[in-house]
Amino acid sequence: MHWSINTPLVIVLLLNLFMLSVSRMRSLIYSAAAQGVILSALPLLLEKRIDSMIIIVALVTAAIKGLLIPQMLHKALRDAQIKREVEPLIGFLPTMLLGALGTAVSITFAAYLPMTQTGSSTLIIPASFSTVLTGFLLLTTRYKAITQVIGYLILENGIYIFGMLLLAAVPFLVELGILLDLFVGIFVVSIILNHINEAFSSLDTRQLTALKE
Amino acid sequence: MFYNVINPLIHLGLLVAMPPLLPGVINKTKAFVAGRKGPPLLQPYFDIYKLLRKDMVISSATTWIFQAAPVVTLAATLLAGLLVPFGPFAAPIHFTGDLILFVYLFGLARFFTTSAALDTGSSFEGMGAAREVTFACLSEAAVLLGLLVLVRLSGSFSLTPMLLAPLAHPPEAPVLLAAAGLFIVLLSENCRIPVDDPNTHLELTMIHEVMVLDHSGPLLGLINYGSAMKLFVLSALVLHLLVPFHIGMPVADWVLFLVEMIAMAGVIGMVESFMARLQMRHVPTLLAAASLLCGFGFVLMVR
Amino acid sequence: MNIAIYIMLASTLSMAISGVPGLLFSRRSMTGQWIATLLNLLATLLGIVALLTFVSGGYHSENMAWPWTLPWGGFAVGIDTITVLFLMPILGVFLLGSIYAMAYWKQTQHPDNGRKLRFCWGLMNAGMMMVVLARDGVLFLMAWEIMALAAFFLITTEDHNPCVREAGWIYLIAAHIGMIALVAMFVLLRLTAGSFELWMTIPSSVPQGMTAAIFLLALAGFGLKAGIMPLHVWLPGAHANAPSHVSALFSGVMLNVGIYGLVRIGEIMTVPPLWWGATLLIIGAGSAVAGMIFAVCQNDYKGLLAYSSIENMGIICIGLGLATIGRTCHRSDLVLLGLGGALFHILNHSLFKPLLFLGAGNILHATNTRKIDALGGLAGKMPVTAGLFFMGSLAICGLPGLNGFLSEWLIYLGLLRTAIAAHVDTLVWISLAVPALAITGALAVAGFVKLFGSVFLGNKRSAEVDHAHDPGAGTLAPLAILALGCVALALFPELIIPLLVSAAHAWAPQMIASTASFGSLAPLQEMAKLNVGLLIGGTAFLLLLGIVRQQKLRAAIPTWSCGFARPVARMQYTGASFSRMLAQLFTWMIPVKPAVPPEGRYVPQPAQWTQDVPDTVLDRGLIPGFALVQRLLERFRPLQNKPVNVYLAYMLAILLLLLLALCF
Amino acid sequence: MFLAILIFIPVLAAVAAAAITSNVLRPWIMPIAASLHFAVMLTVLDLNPAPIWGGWVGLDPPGKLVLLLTSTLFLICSIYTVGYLRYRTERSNRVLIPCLLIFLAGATLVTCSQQLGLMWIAVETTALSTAPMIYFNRTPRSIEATWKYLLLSSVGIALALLGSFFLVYASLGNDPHPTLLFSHLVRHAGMANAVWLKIAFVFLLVGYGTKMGLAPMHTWKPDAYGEAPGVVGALLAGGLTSCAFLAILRVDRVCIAGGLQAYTSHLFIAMGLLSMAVAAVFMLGQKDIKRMLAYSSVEQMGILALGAGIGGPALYGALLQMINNGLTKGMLFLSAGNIHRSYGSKSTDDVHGAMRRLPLSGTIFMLGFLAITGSPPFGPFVSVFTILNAAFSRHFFFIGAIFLLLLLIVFIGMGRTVLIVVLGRPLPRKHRNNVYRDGLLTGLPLILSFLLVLMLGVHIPPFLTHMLHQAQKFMEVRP
Repeated sequence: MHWSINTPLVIVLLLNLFMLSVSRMRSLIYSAAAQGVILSALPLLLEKRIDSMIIIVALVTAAIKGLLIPQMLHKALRDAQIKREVEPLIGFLPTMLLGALGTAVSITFAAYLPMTQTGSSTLIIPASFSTVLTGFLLLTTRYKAITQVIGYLILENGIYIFGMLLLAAVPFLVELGILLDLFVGIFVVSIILNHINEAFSSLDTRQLTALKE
Repeated sequence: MFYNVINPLIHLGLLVAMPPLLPGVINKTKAFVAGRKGPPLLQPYFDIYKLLRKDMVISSATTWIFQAAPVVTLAATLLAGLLVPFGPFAAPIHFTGDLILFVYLFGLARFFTTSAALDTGSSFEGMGAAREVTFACLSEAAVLLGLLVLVRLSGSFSLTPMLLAPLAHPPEAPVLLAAAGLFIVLLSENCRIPVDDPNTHLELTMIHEVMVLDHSGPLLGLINYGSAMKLFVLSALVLHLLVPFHIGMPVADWVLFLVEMIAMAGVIGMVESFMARLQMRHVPTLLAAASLLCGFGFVLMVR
Repeated sequence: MNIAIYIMLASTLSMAISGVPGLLFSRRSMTGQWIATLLNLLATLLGIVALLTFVSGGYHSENMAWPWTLPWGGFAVGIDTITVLFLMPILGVFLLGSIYAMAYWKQTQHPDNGRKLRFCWGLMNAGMMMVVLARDGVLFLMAWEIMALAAFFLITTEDHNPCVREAGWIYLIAAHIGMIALVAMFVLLRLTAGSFELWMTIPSSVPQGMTAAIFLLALAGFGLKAGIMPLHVWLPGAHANAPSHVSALFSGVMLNVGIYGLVRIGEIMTVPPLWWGATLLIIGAGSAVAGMIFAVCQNDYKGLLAYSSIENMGIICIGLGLATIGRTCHRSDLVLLGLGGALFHILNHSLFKPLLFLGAGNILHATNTRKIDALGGLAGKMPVTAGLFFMGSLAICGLPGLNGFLSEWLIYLGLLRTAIAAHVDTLVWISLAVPALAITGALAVAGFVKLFGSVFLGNKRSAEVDHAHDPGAGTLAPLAILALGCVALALFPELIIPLLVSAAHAWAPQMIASTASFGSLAPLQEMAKLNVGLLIGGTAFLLLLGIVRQQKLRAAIPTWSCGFARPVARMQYTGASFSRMLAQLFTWMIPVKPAVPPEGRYVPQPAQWTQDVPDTVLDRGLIPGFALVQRLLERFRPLQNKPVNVYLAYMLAILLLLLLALCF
Repeated sequence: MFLAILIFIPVLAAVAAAAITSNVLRPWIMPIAASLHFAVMLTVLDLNPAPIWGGWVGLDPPGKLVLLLTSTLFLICSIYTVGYLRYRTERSNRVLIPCLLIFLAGATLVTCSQQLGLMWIAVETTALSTAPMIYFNRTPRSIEATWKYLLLSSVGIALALLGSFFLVYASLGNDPHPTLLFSHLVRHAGMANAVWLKIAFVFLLVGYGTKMGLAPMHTWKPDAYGEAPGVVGALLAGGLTSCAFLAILRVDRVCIAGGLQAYTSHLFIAMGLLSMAVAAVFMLGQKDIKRMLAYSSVEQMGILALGAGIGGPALYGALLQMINNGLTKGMLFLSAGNIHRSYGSKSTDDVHGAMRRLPLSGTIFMLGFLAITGSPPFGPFVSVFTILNAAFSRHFFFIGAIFLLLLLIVFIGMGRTVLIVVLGRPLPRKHRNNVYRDGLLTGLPLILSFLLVLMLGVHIPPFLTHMLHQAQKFMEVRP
């Protein structure tokens, strides 16, 4: 059954690389949403016996990661009237290469790590690592605030992937709490985005350097 | 027994009576070398007597310190004189640690003299006072280093045994070095050539004389008497190191002491006739040299 | 039954709270000050009662300990002869200072800082009392810091003045460095001795390095407080800028507390290594000579007094070092003379230095200037102050006839005793401190002649002097009492000889010392007799002189000074010119900068000769050094000026770094 | 039962506050809720109730300490808030007050959450509720501060989540019924996989360290503290950081049980010294008093980490230091807030003579500086001295020396700024329009916190000593 998990994870990895390379905001958001939806399906693939709780969690996840958050981001995008990300700190191509390198490294690194669990000999750990790394790359190299939010989203996705290994241990209550917090977090962030846009009439974080020594 | 009573009296008598003789001798010697007749030997006595009879003119700027200074100076010098043994005879007052008292008594005198100089508010006196205190810093080091040599030689902390110690030992290098150093100090403390010229009245050259420019009458007399006594006391001290001899017969020893003192004055006179006064800025070097001599003497004692 | 301790604690308490009621009264009412002074009086009386009970009890040291709710240590206090010797000045100067302040620092005249001043005044004294009473490390540290912080607020009483703020800042840094050194010292002490109990001796099994560290830390911490060169940097500014009675307290008492620590540290090893004593002695000699040289060159009379405090602390350290060496070499004579001299000199210094600082306060109050060269001829306008000040100057120069001489004399004797040690003995070289002490004495004469001569004698140099006059009896009484103390100690040293001896006994019990042996070592009585003679003779001479003057005084005319037609005040020798020649001898050590008169084309321009006297250690060493360090550190500032991406990058970096470290 | 009340008091109060429409009455909710919370907290500490909700919510000794601190600090700050908001009538506090109360709820939940995930959620709650408070002033600068704070802390908290997952994953293999309960984790830590434990600890240290403000994750602190109102700064520096520290300690306990004591202590010491050094460097010549306080908070966190790293008595010292730091930071931030209000500036260029203009706030600010830099007779001295004692008696001589040196640099850096502020004369013809003077509501909290700090310096109440010893014992688990 590995393929059934690895195929979506491979898609996730490809999406990571894609997101590191694109400059159009819209496609960035779409791919983030797509990633979210794919991930929300993972529990269904992993669990032996499907019960209502899993389905609920999956649906809620899909709704939040695939619909609500992208909607908010779209709205912010519309308000700010920005189409593309500006040239990143180190350029698009280098970031993508860096992402690819990161993926490779995380795959090898994960191979070295001891597996404490049977059946976890899948792509899950490397995928989660590289997704987290992708999120970090977006956060550190991009200048537009929205992109950074998306980066944060990707980071969370990476963590979510790792969470797949712990379905047995982590109660759904916690899962839902985490989801809720993520949602509220993004919500607050988007409000702040809105205010940034009003105050600075742009979402370019390079303008947010008034506070300094 | 009899001498234990009589010696202190002789000591006191000499200390009081003899000092003005020394300047007389010195002047006579200088005159002799210069081929002049010179003033009579007892001229200093006459001067002091004359001054004591005169009236005083006192600057309106001054305070009681101006008048206290000569008195205190004289008193301090007198007390210091009672601490130094004359010849081979113990000093009237002697106890452990009196050497420090001896040194500090001159400090006391200096404090009053210089304060009195500043009291007049005249720039000349101030200048003299400044030089006096400056040079004292160097000469005191020399004195104490010299005394350290004697302390180590005698193993005691009182001037009488210390100064009589060279009698026991034949004169050695350390003692002679200390003697040389102390002799320089003697010259500078009494403002003789090569440090200062007591005869000129060119204020630029002077240390001691310039400080007393405004004293007059009895006060001036006391001052002259006091400075003569200072010369006497210090000479008596240095003699112990230069000529550590005694005959053993009290009377003869007293005579010997008198002769030695007069000879000392003669030597000072010769020095004054054959040497020129140093430039003021070289004096510190001279005094440092004196300290070095004494210090070197001490080092030799230790090794 | 430890009555003395209880009374002493009560006295401390009444000191600590003395300033509190004042805070409740209005800024313009004297009531608070009256209450404070009465409480201080009460405190001192209690303290004296305690001292008397202690002395009448035959110098038996008492100790008490109460449990305390802090993680370690207890509230342990004790009283022994050394403590008592340090308590006496605290009580005395404290009371006299607050009486002096009744007129000198009236609440009605200083509404905005008077209450703060009195509050900290009481607190600081209580802190000092606790420092000397404490028998527990933590209690000691707390009392120490209370004292130090209260002192800071006392210095910054007039904080509207930038110089005061600067002085306070430097003091605060110095105090805190000292505090940190002491904290480390006590922690190590506990490590070796096993508990915070004071002052227990370290077992000899402790490794060399540990004891060395303890000693050096103690030297740094206590030396900073005592103001030994080169740790004196805070002292001149603080003393010069604080109100005069506060300066008197600092110089007369607070410095002693630093010495107290050094005394105790000499005690913690039964046989300290030779270099302990030698270090103390060399540092002491150095700060005695150097301190006095700086003092001579000062143009500010309070600054001069401050530097002379450094000199006196140096002399005390010489005695202390000698005593420590005596401990090392089992020479009870050195211990007796060294420690006795040091403790005696501490007492003397706490008599004549406050006297001088209070006198300086009178001058400042009368003339509003601290510049020596702006004054002159004050003796005529304020004769009483002048007379008392003159007495203080004689005493502080250690001249025969007053108390200063006796203590220096003891130290001299101790040093001389090392001169007759065996040939190969290193002790011999110790005696080379004798000439150093002599130079110090001569320099002291120079300095105080300059001070007294240019301030009180001669003609007035500026208009500030015109309206000067002696303050009221309330302000003069403290000075008179201190002066009387000087005379009393000079005439009846036997009053405190037993104290000194029993202190030496408490300090080095393994070498029993009795009063008799002390007398044979140093015939203080002889000296006292001579002092009596000197004083009587001096007064007699003066009376006689008065008579002579009546008969012989012919005329009182302006100074002749080689026949100048009209000598004006500006022709006088100023203090600066008085010390110039000395300063030139020591330019290698103290970079006095004379302002050279500008050259005219043919004739020189009119110019006046001034000199500013920087403190070599502070102005040439520390301040530039600190500036350099700060400039280096400011290189890092831009790290905090980046957009948020970079901050995230820091986070990622440390994460990867730690993960990488995991691999090894 | 009581625990539930404890958590729900602030929640309900927050709802009420959101419901109240009057901008003047609303602040009074704060003291009421705070005093209720305080009272219940005391009973809880007294009764020591059993865990509820399947063991998810219960109090462990360190939690008790943090709870005590947070509740006390919040009580002090709540009084201040009323006084403060009187001067900010121009701005609606309809967001601020509920957020403050939610923050209290979150903090309370952190202190008594015994479950890894629940604790994470609670910490995240405090983080999110803080953001609007920082944004209270609605200036571009405050937006920027909020943005930086939000992004950095969210990422940090995300890393903490990942770390928690690792922690669970580490013990997954040989644990039939894995749960996220700390007690359970500690019990099974012995069999857990060391490598994953280490990775987990790294992530959790970095994650919660971000909230705690350890260098180099501290970068949000100066900005957030600088722009937020003083009372918020006090709550962040005193409460939030302590909660984060508590979280790290709990995780550390699991790792110790897993036999990683040496490893974690090395990490703690390294991070601690780094934080102190960074703080010291940035404090020298700091012109902005609130930023200076932020760096001082970074330094304090460094001390806590160092103490936790040295362990044993030093941990005792660290926990005591946590309490002292919280209260002293209250003093400092509240008085700094008053000074800022009165001068209309927080830069040393404009602010002089605070002791003259605001006798109370100025003096408290000065004393707070002396206290926080570890001068007797104030509380922090006791704790710092304890840590130092432990360091030396455990023969960390070198580390102890560096510790002292850094303390000195911090003192110098902070002292310069503080003295410029409190001493001297206020600049003439400036801030004439500022009407602020110390009042009862803005002065009393300062005095309260000062008295507490002073008390902790000369007398530590026995019950506190008992709690501290409990906590120290609690952290000493056998692997």
